[in-house]
Formats: sequence, structure tokens, C-alpha cells
Amino acid sequence: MSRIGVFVCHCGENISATVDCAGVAEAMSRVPGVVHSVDYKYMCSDPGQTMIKDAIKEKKLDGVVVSACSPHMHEPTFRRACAEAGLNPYLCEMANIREHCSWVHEKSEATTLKAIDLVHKMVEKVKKNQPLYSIKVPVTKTALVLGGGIAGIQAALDIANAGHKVVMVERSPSIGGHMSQLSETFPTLDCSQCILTPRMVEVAQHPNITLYTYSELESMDGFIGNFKVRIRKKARCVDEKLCTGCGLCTTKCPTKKIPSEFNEGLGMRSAIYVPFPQAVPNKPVIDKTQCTFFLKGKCKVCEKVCPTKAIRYDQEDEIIEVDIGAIVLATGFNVLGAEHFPEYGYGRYRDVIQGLQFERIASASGPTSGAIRRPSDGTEPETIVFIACAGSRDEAKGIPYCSKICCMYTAKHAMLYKHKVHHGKAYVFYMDIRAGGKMYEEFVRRAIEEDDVKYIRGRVSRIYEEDGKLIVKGADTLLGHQAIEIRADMVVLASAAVANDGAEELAQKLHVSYDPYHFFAEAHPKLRPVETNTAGIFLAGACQAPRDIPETVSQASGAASKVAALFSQSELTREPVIAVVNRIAPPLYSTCTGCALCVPACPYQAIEMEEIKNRDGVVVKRAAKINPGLCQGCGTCVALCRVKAIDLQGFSNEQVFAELMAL
Amino acid sequence: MAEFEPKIIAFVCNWCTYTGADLTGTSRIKHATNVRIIRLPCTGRIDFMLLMKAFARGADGVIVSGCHPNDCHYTSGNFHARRRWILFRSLLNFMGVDARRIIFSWVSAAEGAKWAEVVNTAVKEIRALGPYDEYKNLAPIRASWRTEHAG
Amino acid sequence: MSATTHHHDADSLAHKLNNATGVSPTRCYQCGKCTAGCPMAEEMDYTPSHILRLLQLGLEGSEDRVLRAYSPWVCLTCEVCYARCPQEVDIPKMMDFLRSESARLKKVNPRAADFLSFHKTMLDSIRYVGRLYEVGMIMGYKLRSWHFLEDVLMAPSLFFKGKLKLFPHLIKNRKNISQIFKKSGNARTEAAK
Amino acid sequence: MIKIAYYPGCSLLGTAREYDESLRAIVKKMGIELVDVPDWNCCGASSAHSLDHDLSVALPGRILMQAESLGLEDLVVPCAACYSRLMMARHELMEDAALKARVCEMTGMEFRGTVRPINIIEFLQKYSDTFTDKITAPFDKDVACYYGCLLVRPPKVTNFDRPEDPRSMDEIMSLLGSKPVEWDFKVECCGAAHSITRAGLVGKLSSKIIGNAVHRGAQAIIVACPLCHSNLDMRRNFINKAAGRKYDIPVLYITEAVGLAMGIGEKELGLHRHTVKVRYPEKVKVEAEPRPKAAAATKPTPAAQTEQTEEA
Amino acid sequence: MQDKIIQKAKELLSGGAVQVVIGYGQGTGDRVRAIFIQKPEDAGRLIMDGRCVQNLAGYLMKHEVRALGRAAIVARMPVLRSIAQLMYEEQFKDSDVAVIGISDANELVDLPDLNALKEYVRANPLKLTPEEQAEVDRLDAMTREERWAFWMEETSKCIKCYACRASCPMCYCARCTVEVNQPQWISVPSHDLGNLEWHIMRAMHLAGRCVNCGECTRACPVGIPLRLLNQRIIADIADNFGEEEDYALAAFKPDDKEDFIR
Repeated sequence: MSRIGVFVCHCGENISATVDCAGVAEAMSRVPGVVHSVDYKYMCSDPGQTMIKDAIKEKKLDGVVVSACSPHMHEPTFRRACAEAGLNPYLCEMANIREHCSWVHEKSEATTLKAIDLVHKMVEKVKKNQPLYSIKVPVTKTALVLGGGIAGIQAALDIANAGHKVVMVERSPSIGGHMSQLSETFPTLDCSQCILTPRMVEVAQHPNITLYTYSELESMDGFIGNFKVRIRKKARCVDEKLCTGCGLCTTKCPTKKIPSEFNEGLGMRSAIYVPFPQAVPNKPVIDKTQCTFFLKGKCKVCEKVCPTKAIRYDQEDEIIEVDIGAIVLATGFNVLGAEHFPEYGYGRYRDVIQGLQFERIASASGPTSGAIRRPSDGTEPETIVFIACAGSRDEAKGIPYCSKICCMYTAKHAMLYKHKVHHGKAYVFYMDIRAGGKMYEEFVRRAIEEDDVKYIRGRVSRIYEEDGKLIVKGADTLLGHQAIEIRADMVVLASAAVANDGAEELAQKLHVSYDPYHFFAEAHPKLRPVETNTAGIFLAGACQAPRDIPETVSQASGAASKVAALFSQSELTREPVIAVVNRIAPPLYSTCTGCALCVPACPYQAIEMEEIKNRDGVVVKRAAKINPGLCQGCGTCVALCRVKAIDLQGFSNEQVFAELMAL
Repeated sequence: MAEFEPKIIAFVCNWCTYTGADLTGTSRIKHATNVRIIRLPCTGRIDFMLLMKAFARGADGVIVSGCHPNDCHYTSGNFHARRRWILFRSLLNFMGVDARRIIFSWVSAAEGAKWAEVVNTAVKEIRALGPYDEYKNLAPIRASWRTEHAG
Repeated sequence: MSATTHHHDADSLAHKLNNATGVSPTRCYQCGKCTAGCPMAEEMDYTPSHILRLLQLGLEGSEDRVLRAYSPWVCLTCEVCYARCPQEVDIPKMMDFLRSESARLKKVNPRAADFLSFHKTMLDSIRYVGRLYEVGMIMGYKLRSWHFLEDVLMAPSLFFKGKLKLFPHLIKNRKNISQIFKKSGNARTEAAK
Repeated sequence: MIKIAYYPGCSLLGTAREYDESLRAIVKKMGIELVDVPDWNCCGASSAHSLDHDLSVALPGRILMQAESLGLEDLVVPCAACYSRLMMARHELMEDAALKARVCEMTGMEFRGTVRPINIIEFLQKYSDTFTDKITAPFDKDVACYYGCLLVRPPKVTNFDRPEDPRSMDEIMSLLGSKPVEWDFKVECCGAAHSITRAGLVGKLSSKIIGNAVHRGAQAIIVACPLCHSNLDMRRNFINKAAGRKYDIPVLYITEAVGLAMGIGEKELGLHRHTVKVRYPEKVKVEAEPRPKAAAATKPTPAAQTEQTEEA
Repeated sequence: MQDKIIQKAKELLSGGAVQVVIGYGQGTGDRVRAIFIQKPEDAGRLIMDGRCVQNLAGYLMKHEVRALGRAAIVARMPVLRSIAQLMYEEQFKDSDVAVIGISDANELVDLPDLNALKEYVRANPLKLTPEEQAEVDRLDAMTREERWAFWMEETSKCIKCYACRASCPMCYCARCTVEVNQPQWISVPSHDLGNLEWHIMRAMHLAGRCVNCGECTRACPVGIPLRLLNQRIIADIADNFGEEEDYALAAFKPDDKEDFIR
């Protein structure tokens, strides 16, 4: 027989004004199994809590129902009180007679009767409650940072500086990301590489950071605190230990006319190359798809000239396995490809370029050493048109969202142009100027007022070439919706920021959800912006949504602090509200039939099939097993299981059934 | 003769509808007293057998409510639940069970007013349908403790 | 589409447009790409985005301006606006609706009278012949619009090239065609009520 | 013998007679039989849709229903305007059940949707095997392929080629031995709808098209639409007036070009009916720089002037 | 047909590929029953004719049969479907079973392994026959009250013998929920409530898994048209979710129908 205590709260007059609290307490005292039933003005107050604690001790209660407000309000309070009195906190339940009763009904007998029902059903539930214990999971204090752009760099440095190990994986041969391609940054116009390069070097030299460039995530298993990842380190064909980064091979390589990725196709690189002079690591890599030796079987010039004999044509991809406790996703973004702008002739007219290409042109380290020149003939453009929202906010192109960064970088581009070509004319076609941010609006105003950039409110419909000029057909919606034409020498498209190639595939590998545009989804848009719905995996930067540098850096630090918090303890504690597959005596071992239909239904991939062995080690059956680290306790599997072999702790079949039967 | 007061049992998820019903309370939106809420973590946890048992327990109506699509705290529990309901509802209807007595809704944590409306509409509709004697007569139902002991 | 129009004023022209064609002016966010690409923009009194703006506002008088506009008549239905519209607003369909609506309400812009006669003449030709009878149609149009000298200069040369037929190609089941016209006309009067 | 349903449309009986003649001439050689849609009517372009939406679906609807009686799937529609109206009607009849019911009531016939209109380019693409092997006199000219509005737009309805930069006609012309020039006005509107009402405007729009084609070194403009042809050919005087210069570039239907390549006589193809005599200007050396093929240019090719290695 | 099956059975047994062939043989009177051939020379006892409709797949799950070694099974379409579903439910491995497949057109189908079987089943998705659909529609056309009366009358005959469960190849659970008593989900007595609950549960537990073999109806000693319930769900799944999922209830589409949800 249970020994249950019922504590009916008046909540001042919040409950007692419409519910006969004393009557409820009296009624409950007559319920079989209830040995103590009282009402009190403020149960959550110190004296109220003491009352509960004393009753637990004096009456040896094995279950407590506090009938008061919503469990969302005070369940932790009362469970803590119970625990302090030595009662397992999960033997305490709350009956919600305030939000769900006294506040929504008039004072009447019906209201009190409803309150009695609500308390009684919780009494019946508590009778079936089992003591539960928070789940402890060990934590491997090494973080994996995927992506070596500014987001990854910031997160890695923050975690490493907090004293934890970091493994950084970058897909391309050097870290640095898109930020390393930028000329200057808004709204301060400080040189991007000047602020980034020291950070890149710091990553490379940090004792807590292991850097794998030219590498990709192969697979991930496990759960928070206990991930196992496999990293594919692609063959560079260069022995990194021997290579000194002298660069002789890249100068001597006969295959030199390969469009440089770093320069967005506006400059050339060789087949063995370092993406850019400040690359980290500053070690070359052979592009097997372009190298004469790999294509035709002869050449080997690099091997001949290498003073340290570091070239390894037969190097193979390497798989590295690492134990990881937390993962920061910082894989960044991409810009929309040329095939999306046939009406602008992007990809057809060489002087129609996109924003990142303009960054390279404007960059002092770029193909024109920072001089603004048209790609077609190298002349200085007298008239330049910038088109904001090229692809963004364009449902027809499948991108209804705002890319967020374009307004600002377009203003920056126009400004940089005007600073370098004083007599030139710069036009910006825009729909709205979105300059929310510290000093952002001021920056745009500067472009307009001080640098005389002409802003035209309207979109461009078409660009075509006529006599060496690009005819930009746009509209000025502020001038009575007029169509206007500008004869330009160069056009820069602020092409939409889109999710990186392979983002979907990566998300699936990591069991992270993603939005319709393949940006990774945060756990909660407001309150958990750097977490994913998979515990232990965090987000930083533009892989989640288009972001500028300040936001990316703050988010990266946010993700890093989440990781540091996780790593601050050697074990992590979780609420025990999780699903469990029963294990019973032989010959059944478990009522689970092993049909495995729950496996695909779990939103967290927490269920796997396990072989059950008898004492002799012989496999007697296969049954589902729920990983307590991954399970979040939704109970979808519980409802799906035909044989009721899965149950949800805290909301077990018996508990819910008892509640229902009390009504 | 007093108006028939239907007995309605609601199965709701913890994160959206339960919290939404909390908001109904904090907003002091008055509504009918007939509904008893059973809290579950997620609509995905709501076994069809629970709905079946609610009628066996003498309910005249059942409300099932959770997060709107794409708002599920557990990402997809409500999507799984929705599929289950599509089939279950059709099966019940096919067997001649009065499926109008099961009311499904999405009520978010912000929809306190909607919850009150769902409750009031359900009460009105079930009241119009009358007591579910057809089902109650299948087998004798033990009166609840409360009706026996507390009026 | 209907979901987006729940809270709209049922009497507004925008609403009628939406009801009749499914085109919703509220979808337009006024980027002006339609106007920018329209080959007729210069000829128009209100460019496409301007018309959409007038429909969006629905202020007193603005709907009348739309119905009395010259633009729908000068629209070529070249579909460039729709093909490039980021919000996929079917502007040509809207222009079709505005033409028939302004003809119905007798609000056709005076400058567009000749367009209306052209369309009417052409439909007459189809109605009675079943096919387009170019000579009859051109002559009919030129008579209706008092433009009869304009193209007459061209006619003899076309005639000698065998391109103009003096007699129409009649189709057999002309009754079927006139029935289509009649029923469609009835339906339109019904709808107008 | 391959049989295909054929809807000539009104223009091909009158102003665009040579289009019909050349098509019939080439299919004869291609071994294809065109079966006319029985008792076909006008599709109503471009007036029906301007005044009466239901009518604008019912007229082409009747054509489709008449064509269904032939039991053939493909319906070749050479006129781009007719093609557009038929596609539009088919699209709406498939999407809108209420409209379909009304239209069936109006026509007193049933719409099953079994017939699929194809334009002349699709037709030539599909049956290219039947003429490529019969080319005796390659049409070795530099040509500007002009698609106009209605073959490619609205993309949702026609679902044909790339709406902004179509290539299918260029590909057919290459098969005939021509060199298609890269030009900028492939899909610009010539103003056909106003050919009669605002001939002056048409001259203005069309002169830009002709001007660009000539500027890019074309010796002939190839069209697949009787309205485009009548504007660019019959209305040449208006064009010249608008341009302030005399253009003598001929405008050919693609069927005529196919016929010429197959060695069919000019008279049989109706070339004598053109307003602008079919005489090709000299091949011009275009001063414009060679441009990379759009298809291959997902990454813009870097300019020679900016060429450098990392070390430079 | 019969000869081909016998031939195939002989080959399989004599080649050692399987140790037992499950098929149909002569039973008492005019009836056929399942037989288990273990020697090639006994293969001649196999029968294949119009009487052979029983879904034999259930035998594959029996310990006694599994103890005989690798089995080959004479499998018409419902059996093939059962095997595919059981395989999805991880009850078989390829090495456990060989099939002698027979198509709906009464042709031998060559299914060298269970993957081929899976492909074959996928290519022939489960659909109700027009007659079956008509029967479902007939009930649908009734008023709710009429349907209730119909099923009340039918289920009132139920004696809770669970022959429907025993005959169903998909009802292989180690402990059926009807036997769970903590809590007591299904009322034990075979009164109207207990009967109704049992049949609702049975149908729901077969949702997305039932292969429409009709074994339940054939097995029912009191003649309840049980398969109608399963067929209603089969039609619902096809109508609402399409056919691409292996198990409709463990999957979802974000835009699944929700016109009934407020």
C-alpha cells in the first residue's frame, strides 16, 4: 500500500478564490493510499516546502502530489524539496489546479470537482511512479570543429584556450575560408587578411589544436560526450613533415593555367599549388585532376625540383579515427552559381561578376593587386553597376530568404570602387537597404553621401552587351515606376548566399536537421541558437544561415562556451525521462519481438538492435536497445511498439493508464 | 432537467498544448470545466490504445492536441502521431465508432485563446451529440472514485 | 492562394482579380523587375509594377485609374515580366483580366479604343468564319478604327505574293463555334452579376 | 510512315503561306505524314484572352478535342502564338477542373488531355534523324536564331528549353551546317501583338532585334513563328524607318532552312513570297571578341591580362 | 505448374541448398494442408492448384520449422509479401530462406535471393482488387449507425479464440499485448467491449504490415469478415501516404493530410 502525501496550495487566493482547497484536501484524505492531505496558503514558500519535507519524514511518504500551479512553474522546486527530505524526486508529481482550473473557471462546485479529479489522477499516477536517477554519461574532452573558416577558427581557439583539445577538419588545402578572400571588411574597412592571418597562424601553432586540412568527415557514430568520428585525410601527394613550403615546385610546375579557386577563377594556379601565399599550412597539394603526371603518366618536375624530396605520388587517403565529446559545425556557405542568372548573362559576359570575384579584384593580394579592372580587357571600368538581391528574395529562383550580408558588402564594394576610381560612376540597384547593425546604417549613408554612390530602388530585368558596353535594364520605382537603362562597363551581382555543397549529406551523417535550403537547423530559433537537435553538436556561422563576420564570431564563441561548459565536468547529467526497452527473465529475455520498426521512427536515431546472449554467450534473440545518451524522451517509439516492450520513464504505460482510469 | 455535461479527456503534449493551456490560465480566459488534461511529453507518445481506453472509461469525447507541424519539440513526434491518427480515425469510423467524438488540434504554447476555443467548441459539439451510451453500454463501467466518494 | 486572401476586402479590384484568375497583387513586393524588362514600359501610362502598387493600395480612385489605364491595352503578352518575376506574379494574366474588366465596365481608355475594335473585329471573324480571315479582318478593323489608309498600301504586294485570300476559309461546324461564343458570353454576364 | 497530327493555324493559310508550304515540303522528304486536325478553328490569339478568358481556353480547347479524335499523341503546331495558346489552354484544362467542365459544356465535347502540342523546334529535334541524312546542300551561313516570346514563355507552361538563353534552334541550325552566332536578342519581343494596331512601335522593337543580329555578323535570321516573320520581314519598311538605315538581311523560317539544306527548290519552299529578298550578305568578320560558350562557363574563364601564378 | 514446383523442390533438396521445402500437400478429404518435404524423393507429394491459398509464411517463424534447417517455401504473392515484410522486420536473413515464387499470373518467378524477392514485391505494390474495394466501399456507403450495428453483430460472435492471430504470419510477437496485464489494455472477457478492443488493436497493429492474404478471415471459426478492417487500412495507406515506405507508421511526410486537425 502506498503512503502518499497530498499538498493543496491556495496560491494566496489564486486558487482558493474559485476552488475549495480545504475540500480538495479533505476529499484526497479519503483516497486509498493517501496518508497525509493538507492545504496551505503558499506551498512554494519556505514554510510550505518545510511542511512537505517534514511530512515526508514523519509520515514516511513514498509519494507526493503537490496540487498547485503548472509543473512548468514549480516542478523543479518541489522535486528538489522532496530530494532534500530523502525522497526520490521523481516520486513527486504536481497537479495543475491553478492554470488549468482555478484561473479558467468561475467559483463553482464544478470547479472544485474538476480540481479533485486533477489531483486524484495525479495521486493514482504517483502510485505507479518509480524512483528514477539522473543519467550520467562520461565525456571525452576533445572537440571536433568542422570547417576552418572564421567561425571554425574562433570556436577552435576559444575551446583550446579553455584548456580542451580540439581537432579541426577543413575540406580545402588551407584554413581561412571565405574571409581570407575578402578585401576589406565593413563597416570599418579594415583589411580582412590582416585581422585573420594571425588567427590562422595561432590555430596552426596552438598546442591544443590538431589541424587536418584537405580532409573531410567520413562518418560519425555515438552520442554526446562519446562520439566516434572517422576523418578522411585526402592524399596531398606531399609529405608534410619533409616539405618546408619553399614553393619551388609551384613555380616550376608546367601546368599553370588552372583557374584559381581562391581567386574565384580570376587568376591562375599551377597543378601543384598552395591556394594563396598566406595559406595555413603553407604546404602545397597536387591537384590530381590537373597534374600531367596523373593524367599522362609523365612529368614529375615537382619531384625533381623538390629540395627535400617531399613529393609522394603514391600517397593514399588516410582514415583517422578520433574519440570526440562535442562537435562544432562551422562549414560555412557558398554563393549562388552562374546558371541561376541567365537574364544577367553571368557566365556569358565576362564583365558580369559576382561579389566574391569583386573582393578578389579589390584585394591587394588579388589578381590585379587591388586595382579595379574589368576581367575582359583589363581596363578600368568607368561605370559600374552593383545589383543587390541577385537571387536572394527570389522565390522563383528558390531562394525566398534575404542573404543578409549583401546590402553591406555592396555598399562596401561601391565605396572601394569610388575610392580607387574617383571619376567613376557607381550605381546600386536595391530593393531595400537592410543595414541593421552597429555603424552599418552610417556606413551606407557614407557611401551615398560622401562617395556619391547612386542608389536606385528597383530590380534589374536584363543585361545585354552592345558595343562593348553592358546595357543594364532596370527600373526606378521611386521615379514613377520608370524603366531605366544604364550603360555599364562592369556589373557586380550580389549573388545569394546558399548552403554549402554537401551540407545535406553532412547533416545526415551527423543526424542534424536542416531547413528547406539545406542550412543546418538550430534547436530553438531564439533560446538555443547555437545548439542542434542532436545533443553535443553545435553550430557556428553561416552554415546555419547567412551571417556577417561579427555575428559569426559571436556565434562561434557561443558554441565554444557551450562546448566548454559541457567539458567542465567529467560526466554529464540528464533527466531520466527516456524510453527503455524491457529486459525480463528467460526464456523471453525481453518482450521485444525484434521487429526493428521503432528504429526508423526515432527522431534521434537512438534505437539500435542488440543481440541478447544467454549465460553461455549464445545469441538467443535480437532486441531493440535505446541509447540513453541519445534518447530525448518523446515516446514516439513507446506508442509505436505493438508489444509494449518499450516504456517511457516518468510517463510509463502504467502511470498514464492509472491517470486515465482515475477519471 | 440539467444540461448534459459531457466528460471529455484531453491528451496533450507537454511543450505546446500543455503550455498553451497554461497560457489560457495566465490570461484568465474562462472556459468550460468538462475537460481533464493528461500530460504526455509529445503527441508521438499518444498510443491509439489510450484513446480507445478513454471511451472504455466512459468518456463522451476525447481531445488530442499537440504542436503544429514543424514546431514539435522533438522535431517529428507530431508527424508520426498525425499518420497514426489518419489511420486510426478512418478505422474507427469504418467500425462505426463515432469519430466525431475525437477532436484533433494543434495548439501552440502561444495559443492560449485557441485552447479555450478548442475546449468550448468540443464541449458544445459533444454536448450536441449527447452521451456516448452506445460505447458505454458495451460493458459495465465502474464509476470513478470521485463520483462515488466526492459527489 | 485563397489562404493569402482571407482578410482582404471582398469588394476590391485586387480581390476580384484574385478570385477570377488566382493572381494575387499582395505577392508583389515592388522590386520593379517587370517594369525594367517590359518592352512597352515607355509607352505605358502605368508600368506593370505601378499597376500592381495601385491594386495593392486599393485607395479611392486608384482602382479607377487602373481600369482606365492605357497600359493593359498596350501590353504585348510577351510574358517577359512573368518569366522573370521573383514572386511569380502572373502579370499577363492580370492584364487580360484588366482588359476584359474595363471593357465590361465601359471604362476603356480612349487612346485604346482602336485596340478594343481590333480585338472585337478579330473575334467577330472567328465567330462567323471559324478562322481568322485576314483580309476581312484587316478591312473590318481599319473601318472600325478609321485607320483604313495605313495598310492598304501593303495589300496589293501581299496579294501578288499569294498571301492574301479574297475569300475566307469557312469551317464546317460554324454552329459549334458560335455556340462557344454564345455560352462564354452568357457565362460572363452571369459572372458579372 | 510516321503520322503526326497537324494544326496549321490561320496565319499559315494566309500571310505565312510559305511556312506551311516549306513544312509540307520537308516532311514529304522526311517520310512523315501530317494529318490535319479535322475542321479546325482559330485559336483566338491574341484577342480572345484579352477580352474573355473562358473563350480563350475554349477555342484552343476545341482544337485539342478535335485533335484527340485522330488518336495521335503529338500535335505539331508551327505557329508559336497558336502553340502558346494551345499549351496554355491545355495547362489550364489540366489544372482547373471547374474550367474544364465549363469548356466541355461550351464545346459539347470531351477533353481527355491525350494530345500534346509540340512546337516546330521540338518536332525537328525529335525527328532530326529523318533529315540529317538527307542534307545535300549544307546551309553554311552565319545565322541568328530568333526564338521570340512564345516558344519559351511562360516557362511553367511551355517547359521548353532554357527560357533566357535557349539553344535548341541553334543546335538544329548547326546540324544543317550553319554557324549560329551568339547574340543578345534571342527571346526579346518583336511586338507582334501590335503588328496591325501600332506598326510604328513594332518597327522600333524589331529594329533593335535586326540591328543586334546584323551587328553580331548574322547573314540570316531564322525564325519559328509567323508573327515574328511578318514583323521582321513584311514590316521591314517600318524597321528601316525606325533604325534610320536600310537592313537587307533575310528572315527565314527554320523549315525553309531545313528544306534548302535538303536541296528542295526555293519556289517549292515559298521563298519568293518573302518581302525581303532572300539574298545573304557577305560573311563579316565580327570585331567583337570571341566569347566562351555559356554552357561551359559555370566558372568564368579568367582573362589573359590578369593571368598570373600565386608567386607572381 | 505443379510439376515445375516439384522439379524445383527436388533440385533444391538434392543440391543441399535447403533442408526442407514448405508447400501444399494432400490433407484429409478434399482439403490441402501444409507439408514439409525433407527428401528429394518426397517432392512428388507437392500440390499446386486452386485450393492452395493458405499463407505458409507463418511456418517460417516457427521454432520447429527453423530447427529443420534452411527452408524453401512455395510462395504465392501474399507469401512473397509476407516474407518481404518479415525481412524488413529483421525476422529473416537471406541465408534462412529460399523461395519458389509463383506470380499472380500463375507463373514460376525466378527469385534467386531475398533481395530479388524484395524488388519483385516492390514492383508489384499491394492493391485491393476491384471486388475487395467494392466490399469496403459497400460498408463505407452505410451510415455510421449501420456500420456500428454491422460490426457489433459480427464481433458479438467473437469467442476470443485468437485463431486470427495464430494464423497470421505477421502476428509473431513473443507476447501479444492482449496478454499484457500491467496495465490491462484489452478487457479480458469476450464481451462486446473486449471483442471490439481486440479487433481494433489487431487491425492497428497490422497497419502498414498486413499483406492481405485473408488468412484471418479463413481461420475465424465464427466467420467474422476480419480482413475488411485490414483492407480499409491498406486502402487508406495507399490513398494517403503512397507506396514508397516500407512501414508507413514509422515514416511521415511534412505535408501529410491534416484536414481533420483543428
